[in-house]
Amino acid sequence: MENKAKLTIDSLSDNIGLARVTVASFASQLNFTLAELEEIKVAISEAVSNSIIHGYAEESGEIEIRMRVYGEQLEIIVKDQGCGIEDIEAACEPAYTTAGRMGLGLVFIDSFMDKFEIESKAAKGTTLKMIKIPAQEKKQIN
Amino acid sequence: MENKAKLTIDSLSDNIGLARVTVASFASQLNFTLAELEEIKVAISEAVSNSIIHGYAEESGEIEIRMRVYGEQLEIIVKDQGCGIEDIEAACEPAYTTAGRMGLGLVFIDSFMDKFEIESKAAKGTTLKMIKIPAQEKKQIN
Amino acid sequence: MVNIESLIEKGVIIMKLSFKKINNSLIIRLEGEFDLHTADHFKEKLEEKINDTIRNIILNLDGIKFIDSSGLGAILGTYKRITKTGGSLAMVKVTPQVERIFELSGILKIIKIYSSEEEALDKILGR
Amino acid sequence: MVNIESLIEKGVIIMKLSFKKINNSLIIRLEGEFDLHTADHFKEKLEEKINDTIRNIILNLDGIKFIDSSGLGAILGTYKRITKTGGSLAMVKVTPQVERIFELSGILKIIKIYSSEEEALDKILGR
Ligand SMILES: Nc1ncnc2c1ncn2[C@@H]1O[C@H](COP(=O)(O)OP(=O)(O)O)[C@@H](O)[C@H]1O
Ligand SMILES: Nc1ncnc2c1ncn2[C@@H]1O[C@H](COP(=O)(O)OP(=O)(O)O)[C@@H](O)[C@H]1O
Repeated sequence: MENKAKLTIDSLSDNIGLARVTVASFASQLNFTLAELEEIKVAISEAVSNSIIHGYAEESGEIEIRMRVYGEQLEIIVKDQGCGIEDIEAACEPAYTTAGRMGLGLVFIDSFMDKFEIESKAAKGTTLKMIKIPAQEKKQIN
Repeated sequence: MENKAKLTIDSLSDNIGLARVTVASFASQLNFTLAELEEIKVAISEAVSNSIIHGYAEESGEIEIRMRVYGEQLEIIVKDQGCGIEDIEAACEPAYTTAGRMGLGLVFIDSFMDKFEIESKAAKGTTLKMIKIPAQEKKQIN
Repeated sequence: MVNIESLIEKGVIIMKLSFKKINNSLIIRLEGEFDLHTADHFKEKLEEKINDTIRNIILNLDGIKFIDSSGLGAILGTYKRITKTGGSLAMVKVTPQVERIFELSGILKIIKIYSSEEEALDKILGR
Repeated sequence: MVNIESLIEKGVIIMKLSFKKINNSLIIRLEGEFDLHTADHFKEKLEEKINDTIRNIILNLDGIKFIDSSGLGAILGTYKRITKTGGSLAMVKVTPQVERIFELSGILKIIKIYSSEEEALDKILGR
Protein backbone atom coordinates (compact mmCIF):
# COMPACT_ATOMS: atom_id res chain seq x y z
CA MET A 1 0.00 0.00 0.00
CA GLU A 2 1.17 3.51 -0.76
CA ASN A 3 -0.04 6.60 1.05
CA LYS A 4 0.97 10.21 0.61
CA ALA A 5 0.46 13.56 2.30
CA LYS A 6 1.96 16.98 1.89
CA LEU A 7 2.11 19.78 4.42
CA THR A 8 2.92 23.31 3.28
CA ILE A 9 3.63 25.84 6.01
CA ASP A 10 4.57 29.49 6.24
CA SER A 11 8.17 29.94 7.32
CA LEU A 12 7.40 30.76 10.97
CA SER A 13 8.84 29.10 14.06
CA ASP A 14 5.22 28.75 15.29
CA ASN A 15 4.79 26.00 12.69
CA ILE A 16 7.70 23.72 13.69
CA GLY A 17 5.56 21.89 16.25
CA LEU A 18 2.82 21.51 13.65
CA ALA A 19 5.28 19.90 11.22
CA ARG A 20 6.50 17.49 13.91
CA VAL A 21 3.00 16.46 14.98
CA THR A 22 1.83 15.97 11.39
CA VAL A 23 4.81 13.90 10.30
CA ALA A 24 4.79 11.77 13.48
CA SER A 25 1.08 11.13 13.03
CA PHE A 26 1.59 10.16 9.38
CA ALA A 27 4.60 7.98 10.28
CA SER A 28 2.63 6.05 12.88
CA GLN A 29 0.86 4.01 10.20
CA LEU A 30 4.13 2.07 9.96
CA ASN A 31 5.50 -0.12 12.74
CA PHE A 32 7.70 2.55 14.34
CA THR A 33 8.41 2.37 18.06
CA LEU A 34 7.83 5.49 20.15
CA ALA A 35 11.62 6.00 20.28
CA GLU A 36 11.77 5.90 16.48
CA LEU A 37 8.89 8.38 16.22
CA GLU A 38 10.89 10.69 18.50
CA GLU A 39 13.88 10.39 16.15
CA ILE A 40 11.67 11.32 13.19
CA LYS A 41 10.39 14.32 15.13
CA VAL A 42 13.91 15.54 15.82
CA ALA A 43 14.85 15.19 12.13
CA ILE A 44 11.77 17.17 11.00
CA SER A 45 12.36 19.79 13.65
CA GLU A 46 15.95 20.31 12.48
CA ALA A 47 15.06 20.40 8.79
CA VAL A 48 12.21 22.89 9.20
CA SER A 49 14.19 25.07 11.64
CA ASN A 50 17.03 25.23 9.10
CA SER A 51 14.67 26.38 6.34
CA ILE A 52 13.32 29.11 8.63
CA ILE A 53 16.64 30.36 10.03
CA HIS A 54 19.09 29.73 7.21
CA GLY A 55 17.01 29.22 4.06
CA TYR A 56 14.69 32.19 4.49
CA ALA A 57 16.83 33.98 7.11
CA GLU A 58 13.63 34.74 9.08
CA GLU A 59 12.04 36.38 6.00
CA SER A 60 8.69 35.10 4.70
CA GLY A 61 8.58 31.99 2.55
CA GLU A 62 6.98 28.59 2.23
CA ILE A 63 8.25 25.21 3.38
CA GLU A 64 6.95 22.02 1.82
CA ILE A 65 6.99 18.71 3.67
CA ARG A 66 6.17 15.67 1.56
CA MET A 67 5.47 12.38 3.31
CA ARG A 68 5.12 9.00 1.69
CA VAL A 69 4.96 5.43 2.89
CA TYR A 70 5.66 2.64 0.45
CA GLY A 71 6.92 -0.89 1.01
CA GLU A 72 7.10 -0.40 4.79
CA GLN A 73 9.38 2.61 4.52
CA LEU A 74 8.80 6.27 5.25
CA GLU A 75 10.11 8.94 2.89
CA ILE A 76 10.13 12.57 3.94
CA ILE A 77 11.13 15.46 1.73
CA VAL A 78 11.57 18.95 3.21
CA LYS A 79 11.94 21.69 0.64
CA ASP A 80 12.48 25.44 0.82
CA GLN A 81 13.10 28.04 -1.87
CA GLY A 82 15.56 29.94 0.25
CA CYS A 83 19.19 30.96 -0.15
CA GLY A 84 20.60 27.45 -0.58
CA ILE A 85 23.63 25.85 1.10
CA GLU A 86 26.99 27.03 -0.18
CA ASP A 87 29.11 24.07 0.85
CA ILE A 88 27.02 20.97 1.52
CA GLU A 89 29.99 18.88 2.67
CA ALA A 90 31.05 21.48 5.23
CA ALA A 91 27.43 21.95 6.36
CA CYS A 92 27.28 18.28 7.32
CA GLU A 93 30.31 18.53 9.63
CA PRO A 94 29.51 18.56 13.36
CA ALA A 95 29.74 22.06 14.87
CA TYR A 96 29.77 23.74 11.45
CA THR A 97 27.36 26.67 11.55
CA THR A 98 27.04 29.97 9.71
CA ALA A 99 24.66 31.42 12.27
CA GLY A 100 26.30 31.01 15.67
CA ARG A 101 24.21 27.94 16.40
CA MET A 102 25.13 24.41 17.49
CA GLY A 103 25.95 23.05 14.04
CA LEU A 104 24.26 19.77 14.98
CA GLY A 105 21.02 19.87 12.98
CA LEU A 106 22.23 17.98 9.91
CA VAL A 107 24.27 15.64 12.13
CA PHE A 108 21.12 14.69 14.07
CA ILE A 109 19.16 14.13 10.85
CA ASP A 110 21.92 11.92 9.50
CA SER A 111 22.16 9.80 12.64
CA PHE A 112 18.38 9.41 13.11
CA MET A 113 17.40 8.55 9.54
CA ASP A 114 18.39 5.51 7.47
CA LYS A 115 19.04 7.51 4.32
CA PHE A 116 19.67 11.23 4.00
CA GLU A 117 20.36 13.29 0.88
CA ILE A 118 20.75 17.04 0.38
CA GLU A 119 20.17 18.91 -2.84
CA SER A 120 20.82 22.62 -2.80
CA LYS A 121 21.41 25.47 -5.21
CA ALA A 122 22.42 29.01 -4.30
CA ALA A 123 19.41 31.37 -4.44
CA LYS A 124 17.17 28.46 -5.54
CA GLY A 125 16.69 26.60 -2.32
CA THR A 126 17.34 23.38 -0.46
CA THR A 127 15.70 19.97 -0.54
CA LEU A 128 16.36 17.31 2.08
CA LYS A 129 15.29 13.75 1.37
CA MET A 130 15.15 11.31 4.25
CA ILE A 131 14.13 7.68 4.51
CA LYS A 132 13.44 5.73 7.66
CA ILE A 133 12.51 2.07 8.03
CA PRO A 134 11.11 0.65 11.27
CA ALA A 135 13.76 -1.47 13.02
CA GLN A 136 11.18 -4.23 13.28
CA GLU A 137 10.91 -4.42 9.48
CA LYS A 138 14.68 -4.38 9.04
CA LYS A 139 14.96 -7.39 11.35
CA GLN A 140 12.42 -9.35 9.31
CA ILE A 141 14.33 -8.71 6.09
CA ASN A 142 17.64 -10.00 7.46
CA MET B 1 -0.44 38.19 12.65
CA GLU B 2 -1.38 35.87 9.85
CA ASN B 3 -0.25 32.28 9.56
CA LYS B 4 -1.09 29.68 6.94
CA ALA B 5 -0.64 25.97 6.36
CA LYS B 6 -1.98 23.52 3.84
CA LEU B 7 -2.28 19.77 4.17
CA THR B 8 -2.87 17.65 1.08
CA ILE B 9 -3.76 14.01 1.66
CA ASP B 10 -4.60 10.97 -0.42
CA SER B 11 -8.28 10.10 -0.18
CA LEU B 12 -7.85 7.25 2.31
CA SER B 13 -9.64 6.77 5.61
CA ASP B 14 -6.19 6.20 7.16
CA ASN B 15 -5.59 9.94 6.78
CA ILE B 16 -8.64 11.26 8.64
CA GLY B 17 -6.84 11.13 11.98
CA LEU B 18 -3.87 12.91 10.41
CA ALA B 19 -6.12 15.71 9.19
CA ARG B 20 -7.68 16.10 12.65
CA VAL B 21 -4.34 16.16 14.46
CA THR B 22 -2.84 18.67 12.02
CA VAL B 23 -5.76 21.09 12.09
CA ALA B 24 -6.12 20.88 15.88
CA SER B 25 -2.41 21.55 16.28
CA PHE B 26 -2.59 24.52 13.91
CA ALA B 27 -5.74 25.82 15.61
CA SER B 28 -4.12 25.76 19.03
CA GLN B 29 -2.16 28.94 18.28
CA LEU B 30 -5.44 30.74 18.94
CA ASN B 31 -7.16 30.88 22.31
CA PHE B 32 -9.41 27.86 21.78
CA THR B 33 -10.48 25.80 24.78
CA LEU B 34 -10.03 22.04 24.63
CA ALA B 35 -13.78 21.68 24.05
CA GLU B 36 -13.56 24.03 21.09
CA LEU B 37 -10.58 22.10 19.69
CA GLU B 38 -12.72 18.96 19.92
CA GLU B 39 -15.46 20.69 17.93
CA ILE B 40 -12.96 21.64 15.24
CA LYS B 41 -11.77 18.03 15.12
CA VAL B 42 -15.31 16.76 14.59
CA ALA B 43 -15.88 19.27 11.77
CA ILE B 44 -12.64 18.26 9.99
CA SER B 45 -13.40 14.60 10.49
CA GLU B 46 -16.84 14.99 8.89
CA ALA B 47 -15.58 17.10 5.99
CA VAL B 48 -12.70 14.75 5.12
CA SER B 49 -14.85 11.62 5.55
CA ASN B 50 -17.42 13.11 3.15
CA SER B 51 -14.76 13.76 0.52
CA ILE B 52 -13.56 10.16 0.84
CA ILE B 53 -16.96 8.44 0.88
CA HIS B 54 -19.13 10.71 -1.24
CA GLY B 55 -16.77 12.92 -3.24
CA TYR B 56 -14.41 10.20 -4.43
CA ALA B 57 -16.74 7.26 -3.63
CA GLU B 58 -13.74 5.39 -2.20
CA GLU B 59 -11.78 5.86 -5.47
CA SER B 60 -8.37 7.53 -5.42
CA GLY B 61 -8.14 11.31 -5.25
CA GLU B 62 -6.61 14.18 -3.31
CA ILE B 63 -8.11 16.25 -0.51
CA GLU B 64 -6.76 19.69 0.29
CA ILE B 65 -7.10 21.23 3.73
CA ARG B 66 -6.18 24.90 3.94
CA MET B 67 -5.77 26.48 7.36
CA ARG B 68 -5.36 30.14 8.12
CA VAL B 69 -5.44 32.29 11.23
CA TYR B 70 -5.97 36.01 10.89
CA GLY B 71 -7.41 38.54 13.31
CA GLU B 72 -7.96 35.89 16.01
CA GLN B 73 -10.11 33.73 13.76
CA LEU B 74 -9.47 30.34 12.21
CA GLU B 75 -10.45 29.65 8.62
CA ILE B 76 -10.44 26.10 7.29
CA ILE B 77 -11.12 25.15 3.69
CA VAL B 78 -11.59 21.48 2.76
CA LYS B 79 -11.62 20.81 -0.95
CA ASP B 80 -12.07 17.73 -3.12
CA GLN B 81 -12.33 17.27 -6.86
CA GLY B 82 -14.92 14.55 -6.58
CA CYS B 83 -18.47 14.10 -7.85
CA GLY B 84 -19.92 17.23 -6.23
CA ILE B 85 -23.16 17.62 -4.25
CA GLU B 86 -26.35 17.55 -6.32
CA ASP B 87 -28.66 19.38 -3.94
CA ILE B 88 -26.75 21.41 -1.35
CA GLU B 89 -29.88 22.48 0.52
CA ALA B 90 -31.10 18.91 0.91
CA ALA B 91 -27.58 17.74 1.90
CA CYS B 92 -27.66 20.11 4.87
CA GLU B 93 -30.89 18.63 6.25
CA PRO B 94 -30.48 16.36 9.29
CA ALA B 95 -30.75 12.64 8.37
CA TYR B 96 -30.38 13.33 4.65
CA THR B 97 -27.89 10.85 3.23
CA THR B 98 -27.30 9.30 -0.19
CA ALA B 99 -25.13 6.53 1.22
CA GLY B 100 -27.10 4.87 4.01
CA ARG B 101 -25.21 6.83 6.63
CA MET B 102 -26.34 9.04 9.52
CA GLY B 103 -26.85 12.20 7.51
CA LEU B 104 -25.37 14.23 10.38
CA GLY B 105 -21.95 15.24 9.04
CA LEU B 106 -22.91 18.62 7.60
CA VAL B 107 -25.24 19.24 10.56
CA PHE B 108 -22.33 18.75 12.99
CA ILE B 109 -20.08 21.04 10.96
CA ASP B 110 -22.76 23.71 10.92
CA SER B 111 -23.37 23.54 14.65
CA PHE B 112 -19.69 23.44 15.64
CA MET B 113 -18.38 26.23 13.41
CA ASP B 114 -19.26 29.94 13.48
CA LYS B 115 -19.53 30.24 9.73
CA PHE B 116 -19.99 27.48 7.18
CA GLU B 117 -20.29 27.71 3.39
CA ILE B 118 -20.51 25.01 0.72
CA GLU B 119 -19.55 25.41 -2.90
CA SER B 120 -20.07 22.42 -5.15
CA LYS B 121 -20.34 21.60 -8.83
CA ALA B 122 -21.32 18.26 -10.32
CA ALA B 123 -18.24 16.35 -11.54
CA LYS B 124 -16.00 19.25 -10.47
CA GLY B 125 -15.90 18.80 -6.71
CA THR B 126 -16.83 20.30 -3.38
CA THR B 127 -15.29 23.04 -1.25
CA LEU B 128 -16.30 23.63 2.36
CA LYS B 129 -15.29 26.87 4.02
CA MET B 130 -15.51 27.10 7.79
CA ILE B 131 -14.64 29.82 10.25
CA LYS B 132 -14.34 29.49 13.99
CA ILE B 133 -13.57 32.18 16.56
CA PRO B 134 -12.55 31.32 20.14
CA ALA B 135 -15.44 32.06 22.53
CA GLN B 136 -12.99 34.07 24.63
CA GLU B 137 -12.36 36.48 21.74
CA LYS B 138 -16.08 36.80 21.00
CA LYS B 139 -16.69 37.83 24.59
CA GLN B 140 -14.07 40.56 24.38
CA ILE B 141 -15.67 42.03 21.25
CA ASN B 142 -19.14 42.30 22.79
CA MET C 1 6.85 -3.00 19.88
CA VAL C 2 4.60 -0.04 19.33
CA ASN C 3 2.90 0.94 22.56
CA ILE C 4 -0.78 1.33 21.60
CA GLU C 5 -1.74 3.32 24.72
CA SER C 6 0.91 5.93 23.99
CA LEU C 7 -0.02 6.15 20.34
CA ILE C 8 -3.62 6.78 21.30
CA GLU C 9 -2.39 9.41 23.75
CA LYS C 10 -0.45 11.04 20.94
CA GLY C 11 -3.63 11.36 18.92
CA VAL C 12 -2.60 8.63 16.54
CA ILE C 13 -5.62 6.96 15.06
CA ILE C 14 -5.84 3.42 16.30
CA MET C 15 -8.68 1.60 17.98
CA LYS C 16 -8.09 -1.13 20.47
CA LEU C 17 -10.91 -3.56 21.16
CA SER C 18 -11.23 -6.14 23.88
CA PHE C 19 -14.05 -8.63 24.24
CA LYS C 20 -15.48 -10.43 27.26
CA LYS C 21 -18.39 -12.83 27.21
CA ILE C 22 -20.64 -13.14 30.27
CA ASN C 23 -23.34 -15.78 29.63
CA ASN C 24 -25.15 -14.57 26.52
CA SER C 25 -23.87 -10.98 26.72
CA LEU C 26 -20.79 -9.67 24.92
CA ILE C 27 -18.96 -6.81 26.59
CA ILE C 28 -16.82 -4.81 24.18
CA ARG C 29 -14.30 -2.31 25.54
CA LEU C 30 -13.25 0.32 23.01
CA GLU C 31 -10.15 2.48 23.24
CA GLY C 32 -9.04 5.23 20.88
CA GLU C 33 -10.85 7.34 18.32
CA PHE C 34 -14.08 6.28 16.66
CA ASP C 35 -14.22 7.59 13.08
CA LEU C 36 -14.71 6.25 9.55
CA HIS C 37 -11.35 4.47 9.64
CA THR C 38 -11.78 2.72 12.97
CA ALA C 39 -15.50 2.11 12.39
CA ASP C 40 -14.55 -0.27 9.56
CA HIS C 41 -12.10 -1.99 11.89
CA PHE C 42 -14.80 -2.21 14.59
CA LYS C 43 -17.38 -3.73 12.21
CA GLU C 44 -14.91 -6.37 11.00
CA LYS C 45 -13.92 -7.42 14.52
CA LEU C 46 -17.57 -7.49 15.60
CA GLU C 47 -18.49 -9.87 12.77
CA GLU C 48 -15.70 -12.21 13.87
CA LYS C 49 -16.96 -12.26 17.47
CA ILE C 50 -20.71 -12.32 17.06
CA ASN C 51 -22.52 -15.66 16.88
CA ASP C 52 -25.80 -17.38 17.83
CA THR C 53 -24.88 -17.63 21.49
CA ILE C 54 -24.71 -13.86 21.85
CA ARG C 55 -27.95 -12.08 22.62
CA ASN C 56 -26.89 -8.73 24.10
CA ILE C 57 -24.03 -6.32 23.58
CA ILE C 58 -22.58 -3.86 26.05
CA LEU C 59 -20.28 -1.20 24.62
CA ASN C 60 -17.88 0.23 27.19
CA LEU C 61 -16.88 3.59 25.69
CA ASP C 62 -14.75 4.79 28.58
CA GLY C 63 -11.62 4.77 26.38
CA ILE C 64 -13.16 6.61 23.43
CA LYS C 65 -11.75 10.12 23.32
CA PHE C 66 -13.17 11.10 19.97
CA ILE C 67 -16.28 10.24 18.00
CA ASP C 68 -17.89 11.64 14.87
CA SER C 69 -20.97 10.69 12.84
CA SER C 70 -19.21 7.65 11.35
CA GLY C 71 -18.53 6.25 14.82
CA LEU C 72 -22.11 7.05 15.76
CA GLY C 73 -23.26 5.17 12.65
CA ALA C 74 -21.27 2.10 13.69
CA ILE C 75 -22.93 2.11 17.11
CA LEU C 76 -26.38 2.48 15.54
CA GLY C 77 -25.57 -0.34 13.11
CA THR C 78 -24.64 -2.57 16.04
CA TYR C 79 -27.91 -1.63 17.74
CA LYS C 80 -29.94 -2.56 14.66
CA ARG C 81 -28.08 -5.84 14.23
CA ILE C 82 -28.59 -7.02 17.81
CA THR C 83 -32.19 -5.85 18.26
CA LYS C 84 -33.19 -7.66 15.04
CA THR C 85 -32.58 -10.95 16.81
CA GLY C 86 -34.38 -9.78 19.94
CA GLY C 87 -31.29 -8.72 21.91
CA SER C 88 -30.36 -5.45 23.61
CA LEU C 89 -27.55 -2.93 23.30
CA ALA C 90 -26.35 -0.82 26.22
CA MET C 91 -23.51 1.68 26.52
CA VAL C 92 -21.27 2.23 29.51
CA LYS C 93 -19.20 5.20 30.67
CA VAL C 94 -19.03 7.99 28.17
CA THR C 95 -16.45 10.80 28.07
CA PRO C 96 -17.82 14.37 27.87
CA GLN C 97 -16.79 14.82 24.21
CA VAL C 98 -18.68 11.66 23.26
CA GLU C 99 -21.70 12.56 25.38
CA ARG C 100 -22.00 15.89 23.60
CA ILE C 101 -22.13 14.19 20.18
CA PHE C 102 -24.65 11.66 21.51
CA GLU C 103 -26.90 14.44 22.76
CA LEU C 104 -26.76 16.34 19.49
CA SER C 105 -27.59 13.21 17.52
CA GLY C 106 -30.59 12.03 19.55
CA ILE C 107 -29.13 8.51 19.85
CA LEU C 108 -29.79 8.55 23.61
CA LYS C 109 -33.51 8.24 22.88
CA ILE C 110 -32.92 4.66 21.76
CA ILE C 111 -29.72 3.50 23.51
CA LYS C 112 -29.19 3.95 27.25
CA ILE C 113 -25.94 4.80 28.98
CA TYR C 114 -25.08 3.14 32.31
CA SER C 115 -22.31 4.02 34.70
CA SER C 116 -20.80 0.53 35.00
CA GLU C 117 -20.76 -2.77 33.14
CA GLU C 118 -22.46 -4.43 36.11
CA GLU C 119 -25.32 -1.95 36.09
CA ALA C 120 -25.75 -2.41 32.33
CA LEU C 121 -25.78 -6.21 32.70
CA ASP C 122 -28.34 -6.01 35.51
CA LYS C 123 -30.68 -3.84 33.43
CA ILE C 124 -30.29 -5.85 30.23
CA LEU C 125 -30.90 -9.16 31.98
CA GLY C 126 -33.72 -7.61 34.00
CA ARG C 127 -32.10 -8.78 37.24
CA MET D 1 -9.16 29.22 29.54
CA VAL D 2 -6.84 27.03 27.53
CA ASN D 3 -5.53 24.21 29.69
CA ILE D 4 -1.77 24.29 29.09
CA GLU D 5 -1.09 20.80 30.49
CA SER D 6 -3.58 19.25 28.11
CA LEU D 7 -2.26 21.20 25.16
CA ILE D 8 1.24 19.97 25.92
CA GLU D 9 -0.18 16.46 26.17
CA LYS D 10 -1.76 16.89 22.75
CA GLY D 11 1.62 17.69 21.28
CA VAL D 12 0.79 21.34 20.90
CA ILE D 13 3.89 23.43 21.06
CA ILE D 14 3.86 25.56 24.16
CA MET D 15 6.45 25.92 26.87
CA LYS D 16 5.52 26.63 30.43
CA LEU D 17 8.17 28.08 32.72
CA SER D 18 8.13 28.51 36.46
CA PHE D 19 10.80 30.19 38.51
CA LYS D 20 11.85 29.79 42.13
CA LYS D 21 14.68 31.65 43.82
CA ILE D 22 16.60 30.00 46.66
CA ASN D 23 19.24 32.40 48.00
CA ASN D 24 21.40 33.25 44.98
CA SER D 25 20.24 30.30 42.89
CA LEU D 26 17.40 30.42 40.35
CA ILE D 27 15.52 27.18 39.79
CA ILE D 28 13.70 27.08 36.46
CA ARG D 29 11.16 24.35 35.80
CA LEU D 30 10.45 23.79 32.12
CA GLU D 31 7.43 22.01 30.68
CA GLY D 32 6.67 21.25 27.07
CA GLU D 33 8.79 21.02 23.94
CA PHE D 34 12.13 22.75 23.59
CA ASP D 35 12.66 23.84 19.98
CA LEU D 36 13.46 27.00 18.01
CA HIS D 37 10.06 28.49 18.80
CA THR D 38 10.07 27.89 22.54
CA ALA D 39 13.82 28.60 22.82
CA ASP D 40 13.07 32.22 21.87
CA HIS D 41 10.34 32.32 24.52
CA PHE D 42 12.74 30.78 27.06
CA LYS D 43 15.48 33.32 26.33
CA GLU D 44 13.07 36.26 26.69
CA LYS D 45 11.69 35.04 30.02
CA LEU D 46 15.20 34.33 31.29
CA GLU D 47 16.31 37.89 30.53
CA GLU D 48 13.35 39.22 32.55
CA LYS D 49 14.23 37.08 35.57
CA ILE D 50 18.00 37.22 35.66
CA ASN D 51 19.71 39.95 37.68
CA ASP D 52 22.81 40.66 39.77
CA THR D 53 21.53 38.70 42.76
CA ILE D 54 21.46 35.47 40.78
CA ARG D 55 24.65 33.49 40.66
CA ASN D 56 23.59 29.95 39.75
CA ILE D 57 20.88 28.43 37.61
CA ILE D 58 19.26 25.02 37.96
CA LEU D 59 17.23 23.82 35.01
CA ASN D 60 14.63 21.21 35.97
CA LEU D 61 13.91 19.45 32.67
CA ASP D 62 11.54 16.83 34.05
CA GLY D 63 8.66 18.27 32.00
CA ILE D 64 10.54 18.48 28.70
CA LYS D 65 9.27 15.79 26.37
CA PHE D 66 11.06 16.95 23.26
CA ILE D 67 14.31 18.71 22.52
CA ASP D 68 16.28 19.40 19.35
CA SER D 69 19.51 21.28 18.60
CA SER D 70 17.80 24.67 19.05
CA GLY D 71 16.73 23.73 22.59
CA LEU D 72 20.23 22.42 23.21
CA GLY D 73 21.60 25.74 21.98
CA ALA D 74 19.42 27.65 24.43
CA ILE D 75 20.73 25.55 27.31
CA LEU D 76 24.32 26.06 26.19
CA GLY D 77 23.66 29.81 25.85
CA THR D 78 22.37 29.89 29.42
CA TYR D 79 25.49 28.01 30.55
CA LYS D 80 27.78 30.53 28.85
CA ARG D 81 25.85 33.46 30.27
CA ILE D 82 25.96 32.28 33.87
CA THR D 83 29.53 30.95 33.91
CA LYS D 84 30.80 34.28 32.50
CA THR D 85 29.89 35.90 35.83
CA GLY D 86 31.41 33.03 37.81
CA GLY D 87 28.19 31.10 38.44
CA SER D 88 27.20 27.49 37.76
CA LEU D 89 24.53 25.76 35.72
CA ALA D 90 23.13 22.35 36.67
CA MET D 91 20.36 20.27 35.13
CA VAL D 92 17.85 18.12 36.96
CA LYS D 93 15.78 15.11 35.89
CA VAL D 94 15.96 14.37 32.23
CA THR D 95 13.49 12.26 30.22
CA PRO D 96 15.00 9.45 28.07
CA GLN D 97 14.37 11.31 24.78
CA VAL D 98 16.23 14.37 26.10
CA GLU D 99 19.04 12.27 27.56
CA ARG D 100 19.64 10.65 24.17
CA ILE D 101 20.03 14.06 22.48
CA PHE D 102 22.33 15.21 25.30
CA GLU D 103 24.54 12.16 24.87
CA LEU D 104 24.80 12.57 21.11
CA SER D 105 25.70 16.24 21.48
CA GLY D 106 28.42 15.89 24.10
CA ILE D 107 26.82 18.58 26.30
CA LEU D 108 27.11 16.27 29.34
CA LYS D 109 30.87 16.83 29.32
CA ILE D 110 30.29 20.40 30.50
CA ILE D 111 26.89 20.39 32.26
CA LYS D 112 26.00 17.81 34.92
CA ILE D 113 22.61 16.20 35.47
CA TYR D 114 21.36 15.57 39.02
CA SER D 115 18.40 13.54 40.12
CA SER D 116 16.77 16.22 42.29
CA GLU D 117 16.77 19.97 42.77
CA GLU D 118 18.12 19.46 46.32
CA GLU D 119 21.06 17.41 45.08
CA ALA D 120 21.84 20.00 42.40
CA LEU D 121 21.71 22.84 44.98
CA ASP D 122 23.98 20.91 47.35
CA LYS D 123 26.58 20.34 44.62
CA ILE D 124 26.44 23.86 43.25
CA LEU D 125 26.77 25.46 46.67
CA GLY D 126 29.44 22.93 47.67
CA ARG D 127 27.41 21.96 50.75
N1 LIG E 1 17.74 24.91 4.49
C1 LIG E 1 18.96 25.53 4.51
N2 LIG E 1 19.17 26.63 3.74
C2 LIG E 1 20.37 27.26 3.74
N3 LIG E 1 21.42 26.85 4.50
C3 LIG E 1 21.27 25.77 5.29
C4 LIG E 1 20.04 25.06 5.34
N4 LIG E 1 20.21 24.01 6.18
C5 LIG E 1 21.46 24.07 6.64
N5 LIG E 1 22.13 25.14 6.12
C6 LIG E 1 23.56 25.52 6.37
O1 LIG E 1 24.22 24.42 6.97
C7 LIG E 1 24.77 24.80 8.22
C8 LIG E 1 24.75 23.64 9.19
O2 LIG E 1 23.41 23.29 9.50
P1 LIG E 1 23.08 22.54 10.86
O3 LIG E 1 23.93 21.32 10.93
O4 LIG E 1 21.61 22.30 10.92
O5 LIG E 1 23.55 23.52 12.01
P2 LIG E 1 22.95 24.90 12.55
O6 LIG E 1 21.52 25.05 12.11
O7 LIG E 1 23.08 24.78 14.02
O8 LIG E 1 23.79 26.00 11.99
C9 LIG E 1 23.96 26.00 8.67
O9 LIG E 1 24.66 26.81 9.58
C10 LIG E 1 23.70 26.69 7.33
O10 LIG E 1 24.81 27.45 6.91
N1 LIG F 1 -17.68 16.14 -0.39
C1 LIG F 1 -18.86 15.68 -0.87
N2 LIG F 1 -18.97 15.25 -2.16
C2 LIG F 1 -20.15 14.79 -2.64
N3 LIG F 1 -21.28 14.70 -1.91
C3 LIG F 1 -21.25 15.09 -0.63
C4 LIG F 1 -20.04 15.60 -0.04
N4 LIG F 1 -20.31 15.92 1.25
C5 LIG F 1 -21.62 15.63 1.44
N5 LIG F 1 -22.19 15.13 0.32
C6 LIG F 1 -23.62 14.72 0.16
O1 LIG F 1 -24.39 15.27 1.21
C7 LIG F 1 -25.04 14.23 1.95
C8 LIG F 1 -25.13 14.59 3.40
O2 LIG F 1 -23.85 14.63 3.99
P1 LIG F 1 -23.66 14.42 5.56
O3 LIG F 1 -24.56 15.39 6.26
O4 LIG F 1 -22.22 14.53 5.89
O5 LIG F 1 -24.23 12.96 5.84
P2 LIG F 1 -23.64 11.50 5.51
O6 LIG F 1 -22.16 11.62 5.23
O7 LIG F 1 -23.92 10.75 6.74
O8 LIG F 1 -24.41 11.00 4.31
C9 LIG F 1 -24.24 12.99 1.66
O9 LIG F 1 -24.99 11.82 1.84
C10 LIG F 1 -23.81 13.22 0.21
O10 LIG F 1 -24.86 12.91 -0.69
